[in-house]
Amino acid sequence: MEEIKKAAIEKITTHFREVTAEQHNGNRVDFFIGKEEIPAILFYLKDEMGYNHLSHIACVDWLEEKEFEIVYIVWSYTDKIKIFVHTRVDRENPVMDNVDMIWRQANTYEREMKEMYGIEFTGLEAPEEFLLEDWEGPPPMRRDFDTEAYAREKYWERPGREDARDVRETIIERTGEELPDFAKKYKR
Amino acid sequence: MINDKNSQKIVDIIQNFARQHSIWVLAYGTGCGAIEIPPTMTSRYDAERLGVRGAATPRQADVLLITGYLTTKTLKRVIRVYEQMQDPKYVIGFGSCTINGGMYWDSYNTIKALDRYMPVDVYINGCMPRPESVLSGFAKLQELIQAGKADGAKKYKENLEWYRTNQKKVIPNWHMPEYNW
Amino acid sequence: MNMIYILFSLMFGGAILTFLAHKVSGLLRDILFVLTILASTVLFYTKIHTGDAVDFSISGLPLQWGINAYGRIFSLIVLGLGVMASFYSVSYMKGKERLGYFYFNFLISLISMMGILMSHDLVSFFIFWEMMTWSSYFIVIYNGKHVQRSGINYILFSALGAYAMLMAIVMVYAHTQSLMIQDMMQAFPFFPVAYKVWLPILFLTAFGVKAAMMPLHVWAPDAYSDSPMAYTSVFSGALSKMGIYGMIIVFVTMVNYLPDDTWFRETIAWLGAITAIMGTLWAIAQDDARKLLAWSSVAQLGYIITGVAVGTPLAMLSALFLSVMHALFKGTLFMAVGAIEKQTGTTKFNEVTGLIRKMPWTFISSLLAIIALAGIPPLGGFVGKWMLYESLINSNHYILVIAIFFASTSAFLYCYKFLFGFFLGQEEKEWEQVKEAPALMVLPMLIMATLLLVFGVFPGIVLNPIDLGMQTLGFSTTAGTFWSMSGLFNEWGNQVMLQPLVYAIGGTFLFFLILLTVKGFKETRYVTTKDISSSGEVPLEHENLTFSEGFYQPFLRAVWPVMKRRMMSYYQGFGQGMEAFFDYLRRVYSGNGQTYAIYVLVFVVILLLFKNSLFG
Amino acid sequence: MKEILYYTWGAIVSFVVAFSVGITYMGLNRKITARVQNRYGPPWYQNFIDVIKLSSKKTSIHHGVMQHMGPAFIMVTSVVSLLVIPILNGNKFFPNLNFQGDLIFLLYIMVFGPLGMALGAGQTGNPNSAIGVTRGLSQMAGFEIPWVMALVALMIQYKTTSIVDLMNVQVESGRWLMFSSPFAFLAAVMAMLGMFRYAPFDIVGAPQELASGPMSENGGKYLFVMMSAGSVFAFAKLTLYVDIFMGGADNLIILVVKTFALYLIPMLYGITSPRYRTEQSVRWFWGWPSFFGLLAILQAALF
Amino acid sequence: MVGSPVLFIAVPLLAAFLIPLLGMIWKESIRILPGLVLLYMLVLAVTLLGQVMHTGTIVEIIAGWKPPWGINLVFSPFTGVLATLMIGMGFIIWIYSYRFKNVDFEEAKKYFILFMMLVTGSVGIVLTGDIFNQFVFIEITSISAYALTAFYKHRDSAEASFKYLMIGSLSSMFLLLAIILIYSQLGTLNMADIASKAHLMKPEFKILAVIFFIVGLGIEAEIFPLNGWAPDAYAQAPGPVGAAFAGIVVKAGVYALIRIIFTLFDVSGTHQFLIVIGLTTLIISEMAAIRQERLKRMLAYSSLGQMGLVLVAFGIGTEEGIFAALFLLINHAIGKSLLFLSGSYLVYNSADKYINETNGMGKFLPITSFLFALGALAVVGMPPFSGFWGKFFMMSAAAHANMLLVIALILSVSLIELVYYFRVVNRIYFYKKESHIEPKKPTVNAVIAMVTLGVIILVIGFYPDVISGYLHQASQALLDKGKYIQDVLSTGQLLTH
Repeated sequence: MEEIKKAAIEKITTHFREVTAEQHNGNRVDFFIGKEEIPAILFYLKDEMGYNHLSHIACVDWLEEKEFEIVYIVWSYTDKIKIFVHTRVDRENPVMDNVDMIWRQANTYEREMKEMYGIEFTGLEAPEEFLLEDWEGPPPMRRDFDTEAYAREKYWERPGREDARDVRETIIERTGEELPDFAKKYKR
Repeated sequence: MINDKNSQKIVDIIQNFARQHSIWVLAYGTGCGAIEIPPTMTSRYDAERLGVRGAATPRQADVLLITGYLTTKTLKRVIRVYEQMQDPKYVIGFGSCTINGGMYWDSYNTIKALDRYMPVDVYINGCMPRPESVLSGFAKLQELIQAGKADGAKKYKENLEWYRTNQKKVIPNWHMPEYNW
Repeated sequence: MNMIYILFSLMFGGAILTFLAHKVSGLLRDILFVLTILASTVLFYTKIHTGDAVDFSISGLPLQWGINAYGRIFSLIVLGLGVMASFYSVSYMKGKERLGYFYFNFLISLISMMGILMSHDLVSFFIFWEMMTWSSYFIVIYNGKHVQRSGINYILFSALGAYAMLMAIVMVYAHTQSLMIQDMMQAFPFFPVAYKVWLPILFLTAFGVKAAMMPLHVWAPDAYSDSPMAYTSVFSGALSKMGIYGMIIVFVTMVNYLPDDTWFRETIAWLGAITAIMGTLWAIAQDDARKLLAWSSVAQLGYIITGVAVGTPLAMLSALFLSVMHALFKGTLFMAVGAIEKQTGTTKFNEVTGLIRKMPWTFISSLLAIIALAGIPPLGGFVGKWMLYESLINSNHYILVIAIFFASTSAFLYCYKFLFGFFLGQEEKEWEQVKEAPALMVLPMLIMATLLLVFGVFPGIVLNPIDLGMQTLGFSTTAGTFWSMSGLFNEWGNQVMLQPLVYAIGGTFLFFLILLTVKGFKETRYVTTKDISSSGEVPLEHENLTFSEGFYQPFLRAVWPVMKRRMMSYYQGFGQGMEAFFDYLRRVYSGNGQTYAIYVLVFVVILLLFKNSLFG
Repeated sequence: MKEILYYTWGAIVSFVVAFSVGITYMGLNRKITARVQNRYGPPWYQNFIDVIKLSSKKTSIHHGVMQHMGPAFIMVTSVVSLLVIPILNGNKFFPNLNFQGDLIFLLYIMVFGPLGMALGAGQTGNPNSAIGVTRGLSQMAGFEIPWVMALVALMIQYKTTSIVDLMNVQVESGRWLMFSSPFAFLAAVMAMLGMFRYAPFDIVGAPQELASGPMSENGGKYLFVMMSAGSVFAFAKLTLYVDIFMGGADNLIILVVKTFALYLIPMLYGITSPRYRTEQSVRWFWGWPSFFGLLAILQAALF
Repeated sequence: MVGSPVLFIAVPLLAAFLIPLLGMIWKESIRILPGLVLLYMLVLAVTLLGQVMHTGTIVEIIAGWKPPWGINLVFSPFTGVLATLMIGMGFIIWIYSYRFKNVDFEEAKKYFILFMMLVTGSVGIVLTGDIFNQFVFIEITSISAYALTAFYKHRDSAEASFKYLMIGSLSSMFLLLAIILIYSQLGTLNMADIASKAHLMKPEFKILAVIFFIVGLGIEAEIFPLNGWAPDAYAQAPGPVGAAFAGIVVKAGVYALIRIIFTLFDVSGTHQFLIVIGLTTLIISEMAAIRQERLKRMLAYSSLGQMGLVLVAFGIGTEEGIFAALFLLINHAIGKSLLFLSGSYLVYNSADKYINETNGMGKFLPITSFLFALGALAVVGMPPFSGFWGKFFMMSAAAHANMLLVIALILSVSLIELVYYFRVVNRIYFYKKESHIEPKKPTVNAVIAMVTLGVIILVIGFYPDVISGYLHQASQALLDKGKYIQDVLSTGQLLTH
């Protein structure tokens, strides 16, 4: 296992210059790479190293750093290794290369990210609205989107729940835990 | 003869009796509530002894059972299904999500009160309501039918404008065919 | 001048005039075309009576034309369908090219069919038979390059049949020194045994080709579906019946006198049953209405062949009755397909859907025809099938009944496919502008569909002439003998017992019609077929949810082992093998002069070597 | 005239009997199914309530004429086949319209209804309906084979195509045909499993996949007519089986007992079975049932 | 009295020599003169034929030498029918080729001279009563045929012509051998005389002579395997010449063969031999025809097959059989000529004359295509066209002679024939035209010629009685050997007028 991981890191780092690798316990290896290199590294992983299963594409909203982090998780059936490829895009103008020519199923994730985070994927084939039908507000999964205010404004509320609170606040109140800084900052 | 007031009454009584004891349910399994329907129907609780029976399509169903939260997207389908059902028809809201939003009260795409958008005859409280509650909900509906008070569909027709306004508020692109009742 | 001459000169003259009029004016051509058929029909039924005949001779061969009661049954089919199809084709063929050619061949084929029915001698029978073949062949290939293959198949098989018939005719001629069919019938019992066996086989090959009997059927589906629909109604309805016409003569006059006719009858009857089964299965597998109906024609002819081969009076009667019915309903159906083709431009089930509200009359006539085809009472098809089953059971053909019944039950599958594929299902935007076909196309269909209903309720109308015709062939009259077996019919099939039944059907039907349709129509509102309960979704305008692709996939999976082997592939293999062999032999002509010179010398040497054995 | 009155009277009585008995059987079916599944189950008259409710429902839409005609077709078929099948042995109140050849007539008239219903289902434009119809027709092509084989075996053994003749044979000899022609009975009963469309042959309705198939667009009155026609039809079929194989019945009680005994076969078989796929179902009918049918024919032809 | 049989030889020969002379005076005369001559011959033939049918055979003595010493011409019903047919065909082909090589005077001159020689030779073969004279006529015909084959000065035509020449000289050789044999045995060259004295010959010599005749004449009559030259010659010769081969030359060859077998010698087994060899020819040629890619070659092979059929019909040997054979002969002459004539217009502008180059011509050349289809139907034997009757009579003759297997074989081969003809007809009418082919409209005279043939096909088809009376007499005349001998040898009376 360790050898395989090492070999994978070795291969990637020799082949791509601007990449940093991070080895985790278990069968996981992380790579951090610039967004221009993403199609190349994914192609390389798939064609040269046999990582032909795309498990997931995830997105993290780093609001403070004004960036979105996009994580591609690929899996090899021969090596039994998960590889996480991280990249960062600018939050103000989030444009990313579309990789659905490598894996057809990437299309689904990308469409979801497009709707939920507002990330533009170049040349993405997205004929209709996907998860959000008739959505008019900002991308709802961005952290600066205030879901409660939106819901209170848009949906009629039965009287008697005006004092309803965010579940996180209730937890903090009960346990006396401190909120992390960013949560404080963007607290309602 | 059939227009005679008294005989009309008798016909009404018979019809109400039949409607009361033959409830064909279209279970719109939206949220987690769908999981409560099988135990209700099968041998443990056996709703069939009340005459409750599943229906395959809205055309055949009497009762629309909304089992949980409704996103705006689902609401659109639910309204379509409801309007495709034939009179007399009833709606049972199931679980607290349909009453006041439940745990989805602050979700950006979930409605919080079903009766703003559709006429609800009976609400079944709980998160989740157990099959006993469901049965009691059916029993309540039967009572209402017997008393002739389960007139949600009538209300819907009378106050269609109001319902439509509410519906259109959450479903901005309203392009549905004119439906039938 | 004899009326029969007048009839034929009228028809020939009409054909030639129609052909010439094409150059002058389209209207004149259409009028001449319809008038020719109408006038000859009127002439035939008013002036020419059963038993009329004329004698003449060509090159010393005495010939005779006339009409007997047996031929008159088939003349009903030919002329009746001819008149209907002529009106229909005037409208159907409007705007197509080479109409003179089409009408000319149409008329020639009608003439030749009448000629076949009116030939009392084998030579004119054969001449008209061949004329029928080539005239129909020229119409089969009318539609252009893509149908040439079916045309060649058709002409090849027809020629095979025709040559078999020619062989049989010269055999008869050599043996009896007479060409009269009557003489042949009388002399047949005294023929040598080899002749007795070979003549029916040769004749049946000829008639089996036209009647699309099992190993000889491969041309039929393609030819039926590739010719213009206006003609296919005649082609499948009337022209194939000429095969039945001949077959009945063969069975009545020849097979009866075979030393042991059981095996012969059984073979042909089973061939008919297999034809019916395979035709039905292949019809189920088709996605094109024309192909479906073509295979269905093959299947229906299979029933008729079985009836003929079994050969009891009742079976014969059922075969003849089914022939008339088949002409009516298959004519109607092909016309309906033609109407749809005319209005929408396609006959594929997966392209056209939901025409019921656009073409209601076409739908009604196809519905009636389909009900008759499926053999559901009270329409005509049932009476024929009922008689067929009765006769099969009475003559101890038990397994045959099952086979026929299987074919007949499976026929529902394609019947429904036809109705559903075109008329029911989702109404599509693409076909929103489709209008009902012109009245000239709808009326013939409606008339024939109505006739189906009439003949189904009063089968005696058809059975009377059939009985007369069968008496001509030497059957004793069937009136009152087996009819009394059944309460369904009285002596003449004009039912007594059926009446309350029909009224019961009609009464309940009307009751529910009033209850549901009239009352329901007032109370209910029409909604489009897009308004269906598909899990709350509304199909978009461009989405077609009609189920038409792979319609009977599970059923076909179940019967696939039977359908795997196709007759056509065997013929193709044979044909290719023969051509390759010919090509090999062709190399005898090497193109080299020296070789040819050697041939000459070798020939001389051989002749010289074998001169004693050759010229001894 | 008097005869016609009798006919009419007999027709009305048979219809009422068939309707009520058929509906009761369906209710009993539900009850028994519930008991087998260790449930209490609905009351036996539950289906009456359902029927009344369906008839009281409003029907406000239609997809075209054929949707109205479809239920009418199947009702007509049920009534006509009920009229043709003799209900009781020689009872003058049920002088049914039987005649020589009525078996063949029945074979055809009995498929007329499903075909009509199929047309009605087709017009609604619901793809599920069409899929259900194709399954139903395929299955029909399957079970008609053993069914016809059984009937042909009887026809050739007793040289008749009339039901009354077959009944008389049994009355005279005192032996039911199910004992004297056991293979025919077996084949016919196996075919009956398909005719009733209970599991494992419920591929037509298949509520889980097809949303009740051909009926998926028909609610309210359409469904009412279909249900009542179905129950009348079921009773008619059972009566036919009783007439042919179980010596008919002298009075209504015996008839009900016999039909119920027969009805238990598809019911119990269905309760304990899952569902076949279409081609499995078709092939099932062409397997053992047809083999028994063949044996029946052999028996009839040879002995 | 329009004239006597000798004019059939004299006039065209004279005309053939006059053509170049008159051509110096008036150029058009080289085209008109052959027509006039042929027209005159046709009138003469028809008149004589009518006369012969009533009064019996006319025997014309040439140069006053009585038979068996002198040369004589026999115009019996049989020879008369054939001669009339040939002259008629010649006339129609003349009409067709009136504008042939319109611009090129020299070429046209050659063509018409050779054509006249061809007709003369063929008619001479049929009419002559002297075996050596017949040989001479065969040479005349052959030589003009060689020249006509090579008429287009292509490589291929030259090759075909050379093959023809080579095989033809073999034919001449064998004929001469046979004649020498006969002369050495019997000391006579007159056919009637030979026929009456044939029994005096030693059997070995007789058989030998028959074999040499069969080979020599078989080459002219195109029997298998002696017909290797024919497809090439037919295919490479100009269209009208092909028609002339099929309609005139082959007929002469067949006549000579039949005359030898039926009249001259009474050798047993020849009839059966004819049937066998005819069937072989028929089967092999039809098989060869089905895969041909070039129109004229296909027609040529079909022509060979038809001649095989005719031989089979002759081989049956009964009066009916000969009648049928004559019927088939006439049908073949008309039908096949029509096919050659119309076919050469269908592929007029194509270099290789491929069949697929006739695609879609039905639209551009309606009349020609229609006539081609008609000819095909007639040749295939579809009723109600002329071919059917020939086939039917042949079949019934065969059936009367109890030759059912022969019928079955012929019918199955007819299927092949049908396939390839209908393929072509389909192409003509229903395929799309090849873009590089420019259709050529037929000239008026060609249309007249083809339409005449078409009309004859229809007339015979609908009313075969027009010719069947003559043919019956002709076939009787052929069979009645004694009468032939008597007619020829006792011509003293005829000399008087």
